[in-house]
Amino acid sequence: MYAVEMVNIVKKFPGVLANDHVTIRIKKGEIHAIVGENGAGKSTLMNQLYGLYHPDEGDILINGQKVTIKGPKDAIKNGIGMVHQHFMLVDTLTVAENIVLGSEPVKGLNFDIKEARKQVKELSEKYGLFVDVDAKIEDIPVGMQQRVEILKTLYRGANIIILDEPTAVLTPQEVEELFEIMRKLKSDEKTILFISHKLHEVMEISDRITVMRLGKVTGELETSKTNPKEIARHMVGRDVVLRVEKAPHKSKEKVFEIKDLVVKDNRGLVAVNKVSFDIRKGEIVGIAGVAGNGQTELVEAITGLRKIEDGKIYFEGKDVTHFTPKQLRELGLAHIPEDRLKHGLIEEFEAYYNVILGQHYKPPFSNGTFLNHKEIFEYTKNIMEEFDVRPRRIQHLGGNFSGGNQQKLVVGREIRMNPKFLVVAQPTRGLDVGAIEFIHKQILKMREMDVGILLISMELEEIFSLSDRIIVMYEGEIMGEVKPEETTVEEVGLMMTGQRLVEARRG
Amino acid sequence: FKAIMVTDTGGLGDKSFNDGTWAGVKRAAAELGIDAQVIQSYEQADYVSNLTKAAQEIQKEPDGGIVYAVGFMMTDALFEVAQQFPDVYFAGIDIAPSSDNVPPNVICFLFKEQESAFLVGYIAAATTRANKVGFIGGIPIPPVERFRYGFETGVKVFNDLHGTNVQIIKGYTNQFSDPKKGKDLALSQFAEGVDIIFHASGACGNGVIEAAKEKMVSLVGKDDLKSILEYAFEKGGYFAMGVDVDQDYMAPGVVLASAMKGVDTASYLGVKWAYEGNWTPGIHKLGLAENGVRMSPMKYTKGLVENRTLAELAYLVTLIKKGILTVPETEEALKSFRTPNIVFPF
Amino acid sequence: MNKRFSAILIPIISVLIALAISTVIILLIGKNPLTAYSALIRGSFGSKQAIADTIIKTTPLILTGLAVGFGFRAGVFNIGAEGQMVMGALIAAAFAGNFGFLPPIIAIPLTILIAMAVGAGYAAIAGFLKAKTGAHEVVTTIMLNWIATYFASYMVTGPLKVGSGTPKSPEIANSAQLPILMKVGAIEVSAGIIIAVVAAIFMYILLNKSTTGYEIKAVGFNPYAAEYGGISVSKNIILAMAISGALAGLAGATELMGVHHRFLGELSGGKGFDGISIALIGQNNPIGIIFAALLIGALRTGSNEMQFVGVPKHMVMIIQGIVIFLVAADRIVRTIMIRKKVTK
Amino acid sequence: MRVLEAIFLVFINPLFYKITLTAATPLIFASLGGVYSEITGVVNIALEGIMLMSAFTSVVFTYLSGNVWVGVLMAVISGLAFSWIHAWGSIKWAGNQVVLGTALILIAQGVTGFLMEPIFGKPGQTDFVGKVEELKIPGLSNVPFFGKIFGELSPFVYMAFAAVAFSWWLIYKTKLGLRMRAVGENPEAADTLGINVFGIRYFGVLMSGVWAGLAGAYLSIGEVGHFRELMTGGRGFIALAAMILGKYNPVGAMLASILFGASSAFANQMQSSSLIHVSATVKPLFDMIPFILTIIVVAGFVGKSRAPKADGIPYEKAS
Ligand SMILES: Nc1ncnc2c1ncn2[C@@H]1O[C@H](COP(=O)(O)OP(=O)(O)OP(=O)(O)O)[C@@H](O)[C@H]1O
Ligand SMILES: Nc1ncnc2c1ncn2[C@@H]1O[C@H](COP(=O)(O)OP(=O)(O)OP(=O)(O)O)[C@@H](O)[C@H]1O
Ligand SMILES: [Mg+2]
Ligand SMILES: [Mg+2]
Repeated sequence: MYAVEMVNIVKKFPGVLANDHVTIRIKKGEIHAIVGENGAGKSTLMNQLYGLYHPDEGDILINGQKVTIKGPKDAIKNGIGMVHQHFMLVDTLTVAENIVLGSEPVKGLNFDIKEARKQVKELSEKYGLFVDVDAKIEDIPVGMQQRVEILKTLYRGANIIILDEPTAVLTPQEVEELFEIMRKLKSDEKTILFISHKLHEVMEISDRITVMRLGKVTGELETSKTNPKEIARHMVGRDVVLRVEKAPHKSKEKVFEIKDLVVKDNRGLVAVNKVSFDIRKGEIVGIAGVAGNGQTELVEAITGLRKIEDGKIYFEGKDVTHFTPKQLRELGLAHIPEDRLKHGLIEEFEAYYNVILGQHYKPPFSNGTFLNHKEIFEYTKNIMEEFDVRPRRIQHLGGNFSGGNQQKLVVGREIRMNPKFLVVAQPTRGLDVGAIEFIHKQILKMREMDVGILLISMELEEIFSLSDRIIVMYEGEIMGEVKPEETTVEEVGLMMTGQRLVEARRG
Repeated sequence: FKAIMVTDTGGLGDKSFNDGTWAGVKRAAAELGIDAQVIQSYEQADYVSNLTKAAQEIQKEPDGGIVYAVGFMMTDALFEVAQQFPDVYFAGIDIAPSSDNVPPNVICFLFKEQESAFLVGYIAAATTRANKVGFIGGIPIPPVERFRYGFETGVKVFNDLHGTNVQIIKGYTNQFSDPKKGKDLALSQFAEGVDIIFHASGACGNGVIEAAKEKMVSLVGKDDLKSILEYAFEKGGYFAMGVDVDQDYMAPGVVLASAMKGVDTASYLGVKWAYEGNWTPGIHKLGLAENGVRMSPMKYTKGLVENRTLAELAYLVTLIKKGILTVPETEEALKSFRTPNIVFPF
Repeated sequence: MNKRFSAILIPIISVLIALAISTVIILLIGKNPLTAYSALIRGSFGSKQAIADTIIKTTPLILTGLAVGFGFRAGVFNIGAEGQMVMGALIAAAFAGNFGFLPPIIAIPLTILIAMAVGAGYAAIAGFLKAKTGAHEVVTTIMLNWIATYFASYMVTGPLKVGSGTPKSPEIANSAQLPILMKVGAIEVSAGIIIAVVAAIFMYILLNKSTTGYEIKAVGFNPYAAEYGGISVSKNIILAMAISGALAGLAGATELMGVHHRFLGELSGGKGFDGISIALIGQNNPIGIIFAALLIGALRTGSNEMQFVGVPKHMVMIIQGIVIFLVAADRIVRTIMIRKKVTK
Repeated sequence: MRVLEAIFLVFINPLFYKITLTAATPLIFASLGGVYSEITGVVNIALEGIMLMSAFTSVVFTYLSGNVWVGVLMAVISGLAFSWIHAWGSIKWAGNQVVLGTALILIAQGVTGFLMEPIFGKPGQTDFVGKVEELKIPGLSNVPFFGKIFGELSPFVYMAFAAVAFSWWLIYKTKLGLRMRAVGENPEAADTLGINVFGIRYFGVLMSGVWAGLAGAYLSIGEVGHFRELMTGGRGFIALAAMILGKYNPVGAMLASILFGASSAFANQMQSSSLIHVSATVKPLFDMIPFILTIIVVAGFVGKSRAPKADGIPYEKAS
């Protein structure tokens, strides 16, 4: 018995065949993973199941019955719920309001907020999905936002739940929690469609796997009978190196140092509390930590985007504490930001203007007054070539690139600045394995070139495989500093939850 | 023969010089059996081109015609265009040339607004029981200001002749088209203790009149002419004074009097003179003596004013007509104005 | 459909639809639509005089359109072009009255410069408040418009008043008046139109070729990314408002120096507001703005001619309104065009 | 210090408060209209035009029927109809909302001017056609001070405040209000929950027509009893500012409107004060007070007012 069957689905976008006769069958009560490169057509397929897009050809069957899904309303009626790749939450409303939105409990003429809170609380307890019902979405961390999204589907009584890349923004702990929830849902007879780029997650949680590539299904696998290597080959069409090799770090010369740094967050609370560390030439220092423990503020302070309350920052020995982003860039700082749409890119700018952001006023791109478009175009072509940005069109608008390609554009821009010091935050969020491999290689190349690198990532795997030293942050403070080869994921994990290194070592 | 009138941006429906001019032109046209047409201006930049087009239309007529430029805003445009078309008659209403040598094809009609305003000022001073009267102007442009000079002079003369101390509160709406603004300003003046307000503020004045009516009706408790007049006779009340035309009809019993301006008379005369070839170019200032301005007949409210006051007023009118009493026309003249020695013959 | 092609076609079809709608109204008031429309065309392009009129009306509209359009490109909604235009012209008039001793080569640029500087400064108030306190520029510029109106009214009925007629400032010195390109009777077309076109070219270069334009656009599109890229957000917001205000001030200057030769109470006459629709019809593109201004300018000029055949001026406001409406909701027009094609 | 004395006298004068209320009333209605439209994500710069249309219709129908309440009703209906055009252009056809708004203002000015002659036989302004009577509260008028303020007030004033209370309830306490706010902030999210984004936006814009319609009716048959071309005098724009100043919240918009009403009442009262003697030419400067005050308030005390995230952006469904 299949809960969902999508048969011979074809979906075209102008110039793109996003789904090319895709057939996928999901058994009732299973966790079914869908994997594939960026742009393979996974989200498009799911959006059709949820009624956001309409297939050009093909049929959708729910519990064996052929259905037409005209819009989300129909999907909800058919017991389908979806957690979108980009969250669909109303920032200014509370958690409870977001969850009940569209099928609100009422009392007389009034919206019954009490009842809403009660129901949400019950549901949240039943599935162990902890949320703060009265908090506004804009004030809660992404992990909780994710739980809100899941609660939204449960509140509507969904039996078929689509999770489109739910783990891309979660910490390992949160991923574990999510899996716990998914198992609970599964034991509750719910069917789950799970999209992820992380093969180990897929291996851990799914029952079956559908692999997509270039709009087509390239493989249907039983999880228990396959391995990551095989999946990756189906996805990318070649073997992928998932482990990186690097020579040990040697240099002793400090390139960057912060001392007793204090920074506040948007609400005016201390987010970074007396943090000190340094970074040497050709060294990658990784900062591990659960999101919301001051990493974002730390990066913003270091790169001149946030006011520094107290403490000092030195760049090659020079005090740069209150420097503007421009001054810091002049000295040789580059920054791959965690939120590429907020800081990294100007969506309305063409690729060629995005590529010069930060150096736009300097030769050869400008003579101080006028831009030199010839140089800019040439430069952009080179970067797109070197970093394999697709489509290879310099006039393509920043916002129209896929996420992976946006990231490549930003990485290319910052690396080609020839920095002395590089701040890299969440560099591979939402990217497929091929792209991750590529970006990791680029970061290591910078290390070879003696650039000091600060890496912030919630992916412990990424931190472990790239860093020379690992610093763990918790509630704005440093819990300890370790070398990857001298520690374990468990130890770092303990520090991420607030135990100091000594305590963690003690067990 | 044809008469074409070009309005200023206020356009028809201003209940003031545009409407008045058009009424006079139409009357003349009907009497003389000629064509009359009106062109409304959308913005300042239209004046020159509309006047030019009008003059060109006239040139097409075998026996010529006259172009009217209405409103002080068109001063410059009128003289520029008139020079280009010496064979076309031009008449300016409320237009004061900057120099005295007006081209031979141009007549400018100006009004001695101050003279009619003097009369209503005198009535106001005689009628107020609060010893405070108000003036509300639109934008302080010359005609508005002339109304004020006259009103202030009327009050002053009454004070001087009768030993009273009636004060004047003055305000401006700074525009002519928002009745609510006029109403709010009038209510503010009433709140300051004023009981009669004279307005020279275009459509804002509708609001002034409405404010007076509202206050009055609330005092009287009834909204019919008889009750209002009975109450007012006994205890006074709140009044407005109209401008340009007889505004009695807007709130019978509440509009005490109006300072009227005979724009239609002027425009009527202009067409007639041009048609009959009886053309005297230059500036024509029309005052009480020329029947260019007057006070409304006070159809409803005459009974509220003492007979003696009306008689005094009639006498003052003769003094003004004879030129014995000159109502100030400028701020300076107002400042230096001293009430002459007037002895009423009764 | 070709993008450039439809950018031209849509306004044209919008005009045709608007005319179709107003045909009904004209018939209802018992006039002949054909006479009315031939008057409209005759009045806007039919003679030397008509063309002169159209140019005169188009000039300030181009400049206010550029002012608002520049603001939009920089992410600010400058609803205050009206006030900036008034202030620029007013202060320039106050100075230029005394420029008789200067030769035109100095007096003209100087007067322009004053108007632009005042417009810029006045707009920069709103820019500064937005950058420093977050005060919304729509609120502040609306307020500044009123302040400018009342201030101007005060100046021309008070300190700057001359003569006994129109509230007006003294005539500016001859040497500060713009040279005349074309004279048809009393109608004088000044070099203002050249200034407007140059301003459009300037805006094009500034926005598309210069580093400053790059920074201003970056801030307008995404202030966070701009800041990240080392661009000062508050400096550029103020600068963008100032440039927008300078263009509005320039509109005041051309009206002052090329048309009225003195400051008059109604000098702006809503042209600052017209700038909003012109900017958006022209898609905030300098060349587009020139044509949008020409469209509105021609409609207004033609409307005066329509009055000679008995169609009141309000009719033209309605036509203009419908045209602007249809250009804004261009999909209506596109849908109609596609349907036409299908049925063919 | 005569000026201080004059200011003091203004504040103890009950009529100052009454004029404040009546000056604020049209702004409250209109800014409320703005709130409804903009929280659902549609910029409504057309308020000025809607008000003008309704001011006109209410006078026309009062004139034709002889009953002011018919006029009020028709003002609301014409507000609905006129805002429907805005909704149609900006929601159905995804047009640029700001341009559509300016177009509608122009159309309103044209249509009202154009219809004067055929309906009333003369252009410019109508005669007095009738006015909504003030509400007299019997005992109240004898109460010192407050009696002077509330003893006789136009029912519109009470309606305005009732409308604010109603709107606050509707927007923050009902399911519809929740959906309105959701749609203005994130229409995609609302759409994925099966909410009819277009429907909600239509509702918001149409309601803005209702309120702006009442604002227009108040200006004509509520206050002066006749219609005059362009009689709204830019209040639509001031209401827009009040809405932003009030942070897109009905209560905030009301407070901003009152601030504005109070400062213009203050300016009027000061220019009418017999204690301070200023020359006539300086009087225009008094009219700047409300605008300067507003700038000071918005810059000094209010700070950032955040528009709903999707405000002004047409929502387009994917296919
Ligand atoms: N509005 C648009 N106009 C033109 N091209 C677009 C548009 N939107 C998306 N694209 C194109 O679609 C492709 C992918 O878009 P999308 O954001 O769906 O990527 P994706 O497949 O999710 O990839 P990733 O995971 O890397 O983000 C890109 O090649 C982009 O150029
Ligand atoms: N709205 C759109 N307009 C045009 N093209 C689109 C649109 N959405 C998706 N596409 C195209 O469809 C392709 C499939 O995109 P889709 O988002 O389904 O990929 P995906 O497999 O979900 O990728 P990712 O892993 O990055 O999420 C993209 O490459 C893009 O070219
Ligand atoms: Mg996807
Ligand atoms: Mg994607």
